Amino acid sequence: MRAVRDFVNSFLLVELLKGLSLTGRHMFRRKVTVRYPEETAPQSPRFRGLHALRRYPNGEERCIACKLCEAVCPALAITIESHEREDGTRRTTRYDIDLFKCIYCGFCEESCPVDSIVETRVFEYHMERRGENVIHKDQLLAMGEKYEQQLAADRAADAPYR
Amino acid sequence: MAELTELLWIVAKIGAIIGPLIIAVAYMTYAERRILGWIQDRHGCNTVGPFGLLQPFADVFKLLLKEVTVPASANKFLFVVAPMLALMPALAAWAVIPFADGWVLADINAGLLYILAMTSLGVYGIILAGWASNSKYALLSTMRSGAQVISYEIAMGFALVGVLMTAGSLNLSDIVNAQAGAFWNWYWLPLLPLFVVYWISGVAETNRAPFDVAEGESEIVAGFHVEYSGSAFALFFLAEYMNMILISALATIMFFGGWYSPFTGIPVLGPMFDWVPGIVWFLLKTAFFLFCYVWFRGTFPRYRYDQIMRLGWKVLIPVTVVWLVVVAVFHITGFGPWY
Amino acid sequence: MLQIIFYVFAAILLFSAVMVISVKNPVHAAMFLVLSFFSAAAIWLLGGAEFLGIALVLVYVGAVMVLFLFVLMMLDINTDIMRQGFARYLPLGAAIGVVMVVQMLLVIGAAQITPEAGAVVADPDVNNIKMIGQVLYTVYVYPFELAAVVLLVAIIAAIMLTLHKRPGTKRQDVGKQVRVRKDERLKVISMPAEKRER
Amino acid sequence: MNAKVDQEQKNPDLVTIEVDGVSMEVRKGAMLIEATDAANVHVPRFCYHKKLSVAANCRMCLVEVERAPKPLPACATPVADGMRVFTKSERALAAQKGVMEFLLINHPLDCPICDQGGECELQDVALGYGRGVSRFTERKRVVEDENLGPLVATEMTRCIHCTRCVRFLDEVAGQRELGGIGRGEHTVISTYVEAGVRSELSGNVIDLCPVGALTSKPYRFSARAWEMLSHAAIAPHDSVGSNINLHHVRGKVKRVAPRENESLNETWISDRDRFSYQGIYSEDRLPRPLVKRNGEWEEVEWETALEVTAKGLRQVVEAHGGGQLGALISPTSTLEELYLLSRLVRGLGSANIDHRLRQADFSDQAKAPAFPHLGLSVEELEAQRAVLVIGSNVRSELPIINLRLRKASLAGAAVMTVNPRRFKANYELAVDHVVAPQAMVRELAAVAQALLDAKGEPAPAGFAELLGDVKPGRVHQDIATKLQEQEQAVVLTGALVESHPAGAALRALAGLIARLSNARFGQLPQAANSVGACLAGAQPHRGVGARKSDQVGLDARRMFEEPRKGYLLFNVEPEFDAWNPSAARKALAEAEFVAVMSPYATPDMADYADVILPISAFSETAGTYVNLEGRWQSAGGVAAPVGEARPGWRVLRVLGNLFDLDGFDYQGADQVLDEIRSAVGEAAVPAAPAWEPVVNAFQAQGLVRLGDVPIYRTDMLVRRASALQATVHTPAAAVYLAAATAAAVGVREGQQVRVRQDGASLELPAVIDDSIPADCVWIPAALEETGVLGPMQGEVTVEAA
Amino acid sequence: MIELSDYLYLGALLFSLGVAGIFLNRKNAIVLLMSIELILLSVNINFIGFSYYLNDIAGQVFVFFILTVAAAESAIGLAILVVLFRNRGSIDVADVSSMKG
Repeated sequence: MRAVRDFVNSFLLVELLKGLSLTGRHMFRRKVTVRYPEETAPQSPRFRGLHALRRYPNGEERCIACKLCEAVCPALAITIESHEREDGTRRTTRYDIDLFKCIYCGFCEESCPVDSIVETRVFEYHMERRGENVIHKDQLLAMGEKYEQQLAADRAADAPYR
Repeated sequence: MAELTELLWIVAKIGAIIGPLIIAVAYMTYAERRILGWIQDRHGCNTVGPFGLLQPFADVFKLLLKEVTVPASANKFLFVVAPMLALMPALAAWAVIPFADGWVLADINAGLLYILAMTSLGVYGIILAGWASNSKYALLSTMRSGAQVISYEIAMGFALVGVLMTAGSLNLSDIVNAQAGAFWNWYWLPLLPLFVVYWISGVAETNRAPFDVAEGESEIVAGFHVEYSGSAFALFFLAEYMNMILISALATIMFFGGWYSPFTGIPVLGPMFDWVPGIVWFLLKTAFFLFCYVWFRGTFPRYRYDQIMRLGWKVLIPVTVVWLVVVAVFHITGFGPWY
Repeated sequence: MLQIIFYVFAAILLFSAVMVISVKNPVHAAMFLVLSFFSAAAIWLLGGAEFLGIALVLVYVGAVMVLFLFVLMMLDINTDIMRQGFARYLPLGAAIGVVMVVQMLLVIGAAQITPEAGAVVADPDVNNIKMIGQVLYTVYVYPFELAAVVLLVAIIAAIMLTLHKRPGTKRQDVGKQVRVRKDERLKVISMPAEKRER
Repeated sequence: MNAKVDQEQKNPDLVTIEVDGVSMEVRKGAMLIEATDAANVHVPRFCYHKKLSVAANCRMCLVEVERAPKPLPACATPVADGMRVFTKSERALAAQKGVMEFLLINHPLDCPICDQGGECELQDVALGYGRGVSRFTERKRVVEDENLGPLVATEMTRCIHCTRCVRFLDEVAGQRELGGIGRGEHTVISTYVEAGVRSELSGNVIDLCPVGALTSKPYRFSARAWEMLSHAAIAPHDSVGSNINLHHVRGKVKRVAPRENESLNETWISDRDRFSYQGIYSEDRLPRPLVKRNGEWEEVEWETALEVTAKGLRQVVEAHGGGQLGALISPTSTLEELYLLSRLVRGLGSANIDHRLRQADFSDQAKAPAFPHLGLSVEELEAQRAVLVIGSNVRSELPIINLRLRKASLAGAAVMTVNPRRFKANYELAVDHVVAPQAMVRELAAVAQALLDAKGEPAPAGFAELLGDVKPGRVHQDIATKLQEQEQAVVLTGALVESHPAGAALRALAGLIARLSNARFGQLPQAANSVGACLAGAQPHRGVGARKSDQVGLDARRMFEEPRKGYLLFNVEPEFDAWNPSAARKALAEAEFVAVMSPYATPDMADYADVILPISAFSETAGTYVNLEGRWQSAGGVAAPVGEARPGWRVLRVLGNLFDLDGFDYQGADQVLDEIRSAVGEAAVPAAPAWEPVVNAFQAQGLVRLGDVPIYRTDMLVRRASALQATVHTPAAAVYLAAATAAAVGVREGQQVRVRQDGASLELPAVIDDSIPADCVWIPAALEETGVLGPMQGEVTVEAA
Repeated sequence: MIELSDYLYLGALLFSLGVAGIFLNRKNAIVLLMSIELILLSVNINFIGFSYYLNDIAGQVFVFFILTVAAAESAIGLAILVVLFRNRGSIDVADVSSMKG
């Protein structure tokens, strides 16, 4: 009996029609796509995008070259060289992040004692030449300056949960 | 002089067919992407131009501007000729397609035979492209598609034999005219198994999903055109979509009454649609089959190669042969309005 | 006009025939054979054999030659070895060819075979296909059936020749796979919990 | 079990205690913490250090002792038989945690910017014993930083008053330069009236400080403890061969730390060994080979440079014969380099190769022992009861040897010196005899005569002329008596004997004194490989293994005084390293071809050289050093060479191949070493010297220059260590002379004087210094300014300018 | 105006080419098959020509049968070739000699 049913089913292409009806139905479903450049999906304050180095409100760079981020980085993406600045403070001479190595885990941000290295919400970036994947201190500081308002707001929003 | 004007007329007619056809191919790709998108709960291309309508042109420009690379160890001549060989029969077959009553470039008696001959030639483009590329993947694809196209040509030919038995003519216009009347007069009903076989074979003939093992992106990366780029690739693309449209148009002509309105002869409905020109019906029906192509692609997973061969030889051919006998019996007994 | 077309196609036919027997690469040879079939089909059309012309393309170009190409690509043929002896046989082959041409031309030239009926301009109303069909299914019905049998035998013979079962090949029954059910594959058993020793 | 008990009873020096339930035997009188350390039981501590006295002021090591009313500090509690100690009991832990909380009250939590972060004992201990949150909400105290000089950075707010630094400088370095002032919360560690820390061992306080209060200034903020890789190495600045660890990041040496070796440097190293790494990255490091073409310097590829070198050397040899080629190599080079250069030069048909750049008198070289050595092990030095040091500023030459001498002195040994200048010792000298250089021979002869008199023996054969008719004075007899009285006695000669024009006579007399007093005799070789160079054959009269060579070449002094046509300089800056810089300059300027292999390119080199090949500096090449005991110590190359510099041995190997010499196809430095080892053979064992008397003609008329090499000017590397150069140990270029001499010459303090020596002249300010004997002026050698003068010790004229 | 002799000359030339091809490609069985196709084609051309000029459909019927037989022949020929290659690793007709006496 079953064999007969199976034969009839396969002869009448029942399974195929079932599949067609399924896809046919989906054709008229509401689309879930976010039309990316025009629309964006909501982002959490904890979003981990491109990195930035922040400054204090008085313009002093926060980073004190403690190298904790470098040490905690699981992908070894951060390279820091430090020195003693003229005023005797500990500062970086080099702060490079290799974006190809970076896995955007956010450990650097978490390990930073002065909230200097942070991850912005920027995820739309690109490189055009070899070597541009390594971003340097000045670029990171520029990022920090550009997004300081949002960064500060995000940190404040997330503060109660830290 | 008269010969020359005639020649010019023919050229003009050819242009009038091929021009819209190429535009149709362009928008077929657009439609395919949109429909596949909808099936997959997304939007598809909607960015270039209003509703993404300019996307095909962007694609065309991109393809034309790209460099055509020829692999170092390829057979240069055949490598270059292959895409043209693929496109040529796809275009040539349109010569005998009646778009509406009398709207046909060459109304030859052996129209159906001619169509079959032309569709069978398309495989050369694929075979030569794959062989001339001198690439493992391309050669594998060539083998697959060669065997597949030949196998399904038989089933498709047999299915069409059913049609010509019923219509009693090889001339396509005659075949359409034999189906004159409302939709139940059309041949899809008495020849339903043949229609299904024809349609499946048609999908297989054009190497479309779910019979696209010749391309097989996941195993042989793109099959016979893996080494092709730019305009050479565009020609393959054009040929494939042209063939799809051809198969759809043939399905309309052979089984769905060509340019006839589905309501012909129905008391109220019939006259309501009298004003609609025949070509509109023809195009609508063709469009429906094209939609089915995309629908299938969005629905069915790719067949395995041995399954394809099994289906062609062990299922479709026996079915057609059996139904040919049935048709012959119908013919003798004068069954229904069709015989 | 028609004459010019005839000579053009005849020239193409002869040229491609020459290439078929002389090119190095068998794939090229096959392609030239396709070309010669095409030109022959055109010439047949000129000769009023509408059906046969298209059938030639359909059967030969569309199927037989694809088969040729298929075999050529499937077999890994060393073209260098294939060419061995070509130069050696060239004088003999050419000589025989020339002798035959001369003989036949003499025959054709000598015999007065210009038919008195002369060329018949094909009647457009007379359907060539219909004509062939009428003759085939009446006068030649038995040879026709015989031809069908010959083809059937050829199919069977070709399949039997090439069918070759490799030992150890695993095959599957698709139908069986499709029909399989859960309870045929999965067995739910209940086991008492084991007591831990010690 | 019983047998063990018997054993215990047999040994009255051991007591049995029980720590955390495990019983153990401990030396009687040991502190509890020594017992726990030996048993690998961790007790936290800050102030305790095994090499320093017990202060017990951090209280971190509190442990519970049974029947004691309160927890006792493990570092200050002597073990007693039957004692039961609990280091992890609730009470002990509570005590330790309490102490920790108190310590953290005032310690700033600035670990991210503290250089000690990551290797901080306080950090480590706080992790185990600290609280998560401080209960102390008041303000933390802030302490003003001290300026301890260019080497040690301070952050006194972080100080936890363990006083390790104070005790180290007092007890080990012998210079009480730090102390604690104030009481309670107001205690601060301070210098004495802003004097800084000047000890030549001051860097050790950086290691000692358990927190980040004292850190290294040159290293400051440049790396982190966890990112650095540590590789064992040998300090290349003195012949002790202190064991060090090189800490490096990404191929760059960031700092140097001592590696414990009880038999050499214990846990200390000198500042010279610690901070000299700065010189590796000096600005005049040469990244690519230089070739002089038509008077212009051109950077070229290695291949070209090597070809130019080979061509130049070959031309000299072919045109003038092998004898016209002179090769000088610094004794700080590795054994492999010394060996390969000597093979190369000898292969070119020249025996003119020498490493004894600062030696003045070579007349006894044929009879000298295979190599100069201490005559005893460094450890044995501590046990000496009488030490006579002749012509040496031990403290500056070999700080680690001085440390041992100080220990001996503190243990009651009589350390006596016969020096041409009163050097500041950091321990009490039994005799500090200061004589002018020209009087050195006579004074030593007097000591020898005193010994002969005491024994009633006549002068041994050959010495009669040297001894002459000296009459021993009281001081000579004093020295003689002290040497004779003690069984453990040693006579040592130093750098000032080496550079003395009558050095051979001095050595012979020192040897005689040692023989007569039954003391041992030792030399203080100066450079890291002075010993190794002799073994490697980098001297004109002896080949590998100090075996006699058939062809005797010119020594370092004569190579310049009798100018050659071609020179090959390896790691040498003659203006600083030669005994007679002015002669060296002249000879080099006139030479046809001068090839220099050096990590650095100086303006002076640019003047005289024709090609400069950049070879890798210390730490960038694998190498072996033989120290003053004859101990072979090897280290691998760890840092990445600067620029295209290549290891010296590789360059020499390629040169050897370019000259088609046999056996120059080593694959690695270890193969060279193996070859040296087998070639040297039994000669590597130090033999007792048998000095024979050599009469010397050094008769100075008038003033004599006394020019020793300041501690931080000894070799190429250390001369470029900027932090060391900034210390007080590099004297200003001046003419230092006693007031009496000044009066005789007619100059006043600060007045410009003209110094003439060996045809060279220089104007320098005069400085009155009463540590200098009469008839002699002290002009330091190896300074930028004095590099034009003549011999380090020799006649000089000084007049008011 | 196309003469019947044109067809016949064409057929004759093609036939000779086919025969020459057989002689020239002794090593290559697949080109041999192609040469046979050429010969058959030349015969067919003659039939078509005669049929046209004699106005007799029988010639075309003959062509039809020849096509049928030729298709069968090439199918079997190729099958033999494949088997040959599978067994010998070559398609040289000279290798097919095991039936020689």
